[in-house]
Amino acid sequence: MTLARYSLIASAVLALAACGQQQNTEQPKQDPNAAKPAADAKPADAGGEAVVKIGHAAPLTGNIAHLGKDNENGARLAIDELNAKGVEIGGKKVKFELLSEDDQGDPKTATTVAQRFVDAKVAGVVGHLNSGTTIPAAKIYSDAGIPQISPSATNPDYTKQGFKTAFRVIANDIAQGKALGDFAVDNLKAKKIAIIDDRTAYGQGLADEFEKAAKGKGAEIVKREFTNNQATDFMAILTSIKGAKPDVVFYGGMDAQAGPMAKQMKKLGIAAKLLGGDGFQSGEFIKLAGDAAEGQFASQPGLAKDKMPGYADFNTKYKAKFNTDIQIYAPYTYDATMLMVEAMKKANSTDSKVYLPELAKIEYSGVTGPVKFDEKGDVVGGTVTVYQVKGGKWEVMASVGGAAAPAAAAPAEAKPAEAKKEEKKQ
Amino acid sequence: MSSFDSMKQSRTGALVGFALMAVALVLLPVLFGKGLGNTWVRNLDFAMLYIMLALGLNIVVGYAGLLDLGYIAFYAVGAYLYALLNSPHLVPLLQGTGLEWILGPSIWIVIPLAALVAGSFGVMLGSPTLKLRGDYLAIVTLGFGEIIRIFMNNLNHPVNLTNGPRGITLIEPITLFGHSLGKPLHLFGLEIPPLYQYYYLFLALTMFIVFVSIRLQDSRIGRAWVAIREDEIAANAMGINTRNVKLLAFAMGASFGGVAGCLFSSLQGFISPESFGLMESIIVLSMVVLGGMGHIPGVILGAVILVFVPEALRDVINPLQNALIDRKIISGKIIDPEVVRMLMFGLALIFVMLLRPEGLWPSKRRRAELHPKTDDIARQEKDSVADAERNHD
Amino acid sequence: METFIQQIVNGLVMGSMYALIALGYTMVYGILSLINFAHGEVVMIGAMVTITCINLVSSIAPGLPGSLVFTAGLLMAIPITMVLGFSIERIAYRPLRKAPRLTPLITAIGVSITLQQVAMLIWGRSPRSFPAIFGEDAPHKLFNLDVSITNIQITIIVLAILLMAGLLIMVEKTKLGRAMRATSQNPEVAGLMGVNINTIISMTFVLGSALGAVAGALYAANYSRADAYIGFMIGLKAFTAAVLGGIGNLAGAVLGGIALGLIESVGAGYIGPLTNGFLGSHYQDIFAFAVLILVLVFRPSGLLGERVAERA
Amino acid sequence: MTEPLLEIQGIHKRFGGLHALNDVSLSIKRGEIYGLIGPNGAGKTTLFNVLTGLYQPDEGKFTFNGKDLFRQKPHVVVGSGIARTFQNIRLFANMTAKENVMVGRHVRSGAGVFGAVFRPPAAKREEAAIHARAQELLDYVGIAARHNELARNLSYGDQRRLEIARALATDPTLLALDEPAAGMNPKETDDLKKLMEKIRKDGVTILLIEHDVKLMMGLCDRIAVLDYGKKIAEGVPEVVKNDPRVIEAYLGVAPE
Repeated sequence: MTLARYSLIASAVLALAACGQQQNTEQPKQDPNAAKPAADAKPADAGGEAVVKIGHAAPLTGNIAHLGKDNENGARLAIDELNAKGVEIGGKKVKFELLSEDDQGDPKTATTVAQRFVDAKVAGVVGHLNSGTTIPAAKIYSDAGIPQISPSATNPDYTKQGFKTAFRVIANDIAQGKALGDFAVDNLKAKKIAIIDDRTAYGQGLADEFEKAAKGKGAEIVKREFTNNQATDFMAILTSIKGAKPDVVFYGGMDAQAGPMAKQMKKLGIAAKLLGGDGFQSGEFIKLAGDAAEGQFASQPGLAKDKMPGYADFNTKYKAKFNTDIQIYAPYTYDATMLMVEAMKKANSTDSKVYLPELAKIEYSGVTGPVKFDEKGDVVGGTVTVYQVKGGKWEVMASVGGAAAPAAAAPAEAKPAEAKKEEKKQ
Repeated sequence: MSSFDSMKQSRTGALVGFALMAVALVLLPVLFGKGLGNTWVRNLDFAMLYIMLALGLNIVVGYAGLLDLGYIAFYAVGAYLYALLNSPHLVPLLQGTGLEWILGPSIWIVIPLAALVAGSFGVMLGSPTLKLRGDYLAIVTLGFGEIIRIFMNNLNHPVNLTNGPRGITLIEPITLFGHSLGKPLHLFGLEIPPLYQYYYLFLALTMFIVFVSIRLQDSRIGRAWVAIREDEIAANAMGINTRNVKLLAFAMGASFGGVAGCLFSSLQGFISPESFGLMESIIVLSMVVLGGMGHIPGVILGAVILVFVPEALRDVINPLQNALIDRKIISGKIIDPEVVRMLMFGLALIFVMLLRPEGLWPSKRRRAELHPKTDDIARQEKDSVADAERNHD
Repeated sequence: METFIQQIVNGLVMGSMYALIALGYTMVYGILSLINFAHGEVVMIGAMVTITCINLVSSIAPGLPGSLVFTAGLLMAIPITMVLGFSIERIAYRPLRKAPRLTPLITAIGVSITLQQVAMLIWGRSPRSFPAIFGEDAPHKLFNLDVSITNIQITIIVLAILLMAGLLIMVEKTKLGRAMRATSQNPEVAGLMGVNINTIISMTFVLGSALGAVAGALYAANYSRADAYIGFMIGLKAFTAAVLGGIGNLAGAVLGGIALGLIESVGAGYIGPLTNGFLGSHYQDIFAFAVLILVLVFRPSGLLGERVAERA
Repeated sequence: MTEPLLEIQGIHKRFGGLHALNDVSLSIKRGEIYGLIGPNGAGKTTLFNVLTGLYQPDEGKFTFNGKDLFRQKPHVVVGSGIARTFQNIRLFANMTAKENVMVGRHVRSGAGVFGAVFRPPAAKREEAAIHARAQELLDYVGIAARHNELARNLSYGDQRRLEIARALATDPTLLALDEPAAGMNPKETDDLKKLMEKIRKDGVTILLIEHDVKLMMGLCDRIAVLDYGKKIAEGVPEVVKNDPRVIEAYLGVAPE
């Protein structure tokens, strides 16, 4: 018994020692005052080059690991290109290094990861993927004065916390919900709408914004129902929706639910179209819904890919490098990384204190289109593209909002994306 | 008898031991911070939180023998209580009600309040259910835990109390003697960063909870809990009001959870219902079971292992796998460390129960109990169950 | 009115599946007084294996009729879950039969988590879609009303009734059934009378798992998907159904399953209007828990729970 | 004539179809040793459980020491001064002998969580008194030397004694013993008898169930006989012994 106890302690100590070592090789030892702005870190000299670290965080494990990896690839592509081209900042050649961490899509883990970046004295962070992780991590970056650009967190609260360091290059839920609301009323001529959400931060946020927009346009919300992100049976709520005879059913949630939902609507003989956000604008939805997918609508923030200014080029480079297809947000992480470095160049410093003001007022033309931040850190301008399933494939239907929409009273709109896929299921 | 008794036998030895331990605990974050980075100081903070949780659950499961699968609900109650009182979230709701004064209370009020409120939830949950037999109790507490989570996820309507799934942001750090733990503290020419301050605060509260646990264990109440666990019918027949004493265990355990929740909320600055799922309850249960039910040092060990090992694994597994993938040594689907981690919890529960039900570091009593030389226990339990059933019909 | 009838139909379909799964819980509980927490995961494995097998069969022999392919999938899934159920009992519960009650309950939770994670290792975390072997599952109109029911849903109800009737007959009429009843009444006496208790307990797990596999397969077919997470919630609800009907009582499990399906369906449909919008369908999952708690607190023997009282 | 210490009237207890106690009345006087005998299944233990609150009787009256204890919970019954032992020993097997007795003091002490944690002087005194009293009682029943053994490891006879000590720790006015001599050898039985006499001498009334008729006859002041849930006789041992109904009950059911 005692023996077991000791060997256990011993192995724990070994494990600790092992990771201590590992970390030491990867990063300079640091003083305990890690809460000091990482900007204090002077770029280490590496053979005449200054090494600047940029952090990237996303769930690299779990049910949306594929999206996380995609994000990481986007950032990696940007870093490699920058290094290949050679960037000079403050009169010195700079070599960028990407530190990628797995936040597991879990709020608590995200703060641990954020702390690791602060420890490692990164100059900036691209991430996180989910809103639930981006929000708590933002506090740590803000305390340390490290700029953070999320490629995919769409919860409006992220930029509402008042942190000077928080930015995103994607339209938030307000923008997408509004665009979808406009689309439902203007394009689909819906008068009676039923709304379902999956009680996740993403689904609920999107559905609330959609409801506001649709009501603003004069549509009637005939039912508001709810499910959860692990449910498969929607018969009860769909039956009560059926009784209300809506023209359109809006679902704020992910493809894993939207697919069966479309099927069950068909089983119940509900003729109304299903409409939703980027949560189910995916191949998975078509797979799960089968025939029932036909004719349903979902949006993706941003321009249609073929309308993105640099998409074709980016796509080629991405495929060549990673030998896989782009999932969703890689262009956004790519842009986020590029424009962060752009700000450093403009400020002529990799010190986050110095380049942060430049970042806030940057105007950058990226793969996903022009990027500019408003005073809160949200991206200005942009579009939401609505797709429809036709012949088993998503086809572009319309681009709403942003520059395309004169009625954009909403702060901007945006760029694609969204992220949400959220929640680690348990 | 508890292993703490052996300490009493040599007072000086114990004092020296305590002093060494105290110094080690004070220096620990410095060692971790210098050697491994502040991330590990943060991990230390979390270890303290989980120790508090595990000790709270230990009172319920370890001492009183009641399997509570919804324990994390009390953690959530504490966390939400702190968050609501220390964030701007309630401001619009309270405007004009004359109740604004409840916001931003002192930590001296909010922590006891969290203990009290969580404890009341414990009583609320326990009073209708405690007469149920062990396995029913387990599943009912599980249900209660989920109900509380579902309510937190949905109480943004009709009154926005919890902000629903989007959680509560901008939670203020704890302020102690006019100093906010969110800012570095300058003391005797040393600068103590927030994470360290949190560690010392958490350590102090953990110590207090350990102290309370030890004191309870060696008391009239603690003996009553053990007696109930051993044989509820006999305990009742010896004059113990089993219902009240069990409720007390629920309340005490819950109040520890409430305190931990408070601290979690303050450290994170953001909470949302997804942090309080069933899996968290099971993780805390795993800590108690792995370490040794009913034995304070064991439970602490269990919590420390289950906080640190996954963190250490992430330092090893992820980079390793990523390196292998990058070099195209392996490809395609890789083993997901998150799955490995959960698998670890699952297997730990099974194999600890099968091979070493008393846990890694058991109390002497548990060891005796779980390796019976005869079938006495099983027989007695059966009798007591039969009696209880009859009695409750 | 049509809406209400539709809700009843929905409830019956869901309830039939709960009932099949609840039988597994109730049989094990009747004999061992153990909540087999892992039963939900057995159902999930049954669903996943069925999907895999159907894909396999479809790729080897395309063009077979849907019902044949489905049967083939079931015939693979059932033995696999039987072996699984048998092993769970052997490995995780049998060694603990004399341990304090808490112990097997904790291993049961461990088994549940482990199976879920193993399923994720095998099938990944994303949902698997159920192949479209039945072609278009077009809804029929019921009684000429605007109430729909599909072939799969009809199959679910019919198959569930057949299986449940078969089980009840088996337990009442066969030698194995008598031995099971005897063991559940009093294992010691049953042992003295020459019943091999271990065999009976194993058989109970095997039978329950087979029913679970069928339920899992039907579930996957009905919702055209399954993933590693489905087992937990459906297991919990089926357990609730078993408790509602009176745990240990087979007919009770069936009744409880159907009752719970109806409560959930009607509840989710009408809670909004009934509470004037204060509560909505987001509280759908609470019904099961609320029923569970209320039954356990006020009528622990359930609707038909004679047996618990007798056993005391 | 003094008030009876314990009095029950017309007690009924049914389990489903089984009428386990049928209109049982009896009264126990202060200071006596009162025996309860009857063939197997006569309802002795059921009555015992009713008297100690473990079973709730269906109807009847139950007063003890001037208090109404009808359908009271066991801990209330204990608090009123009735303590019991169990036929199949039910000690807290993994607590030490002394801890077992200390648990018995629960009902006569009051420290709560605050007292336990902060140990104010009053709580300290109480705890010390609990320790002292527990040790004293172990000594009283003659197992003081084994105070630190786990109850499970005690010999059978010592476990019986420990159960008595634990019951005495509740300061009972009436001590109810359920077959305390079961499984004991003659020497142990004899010791037990002496112990019971000592307890009675110290002012505790005793209610006793026992199969050992010889022991009962020699020890009890009065005896009641139960058969099929009914009291068929009551009185001093000599009278009961010769009661034809008693003889019939015993011979008819279980000739000894």
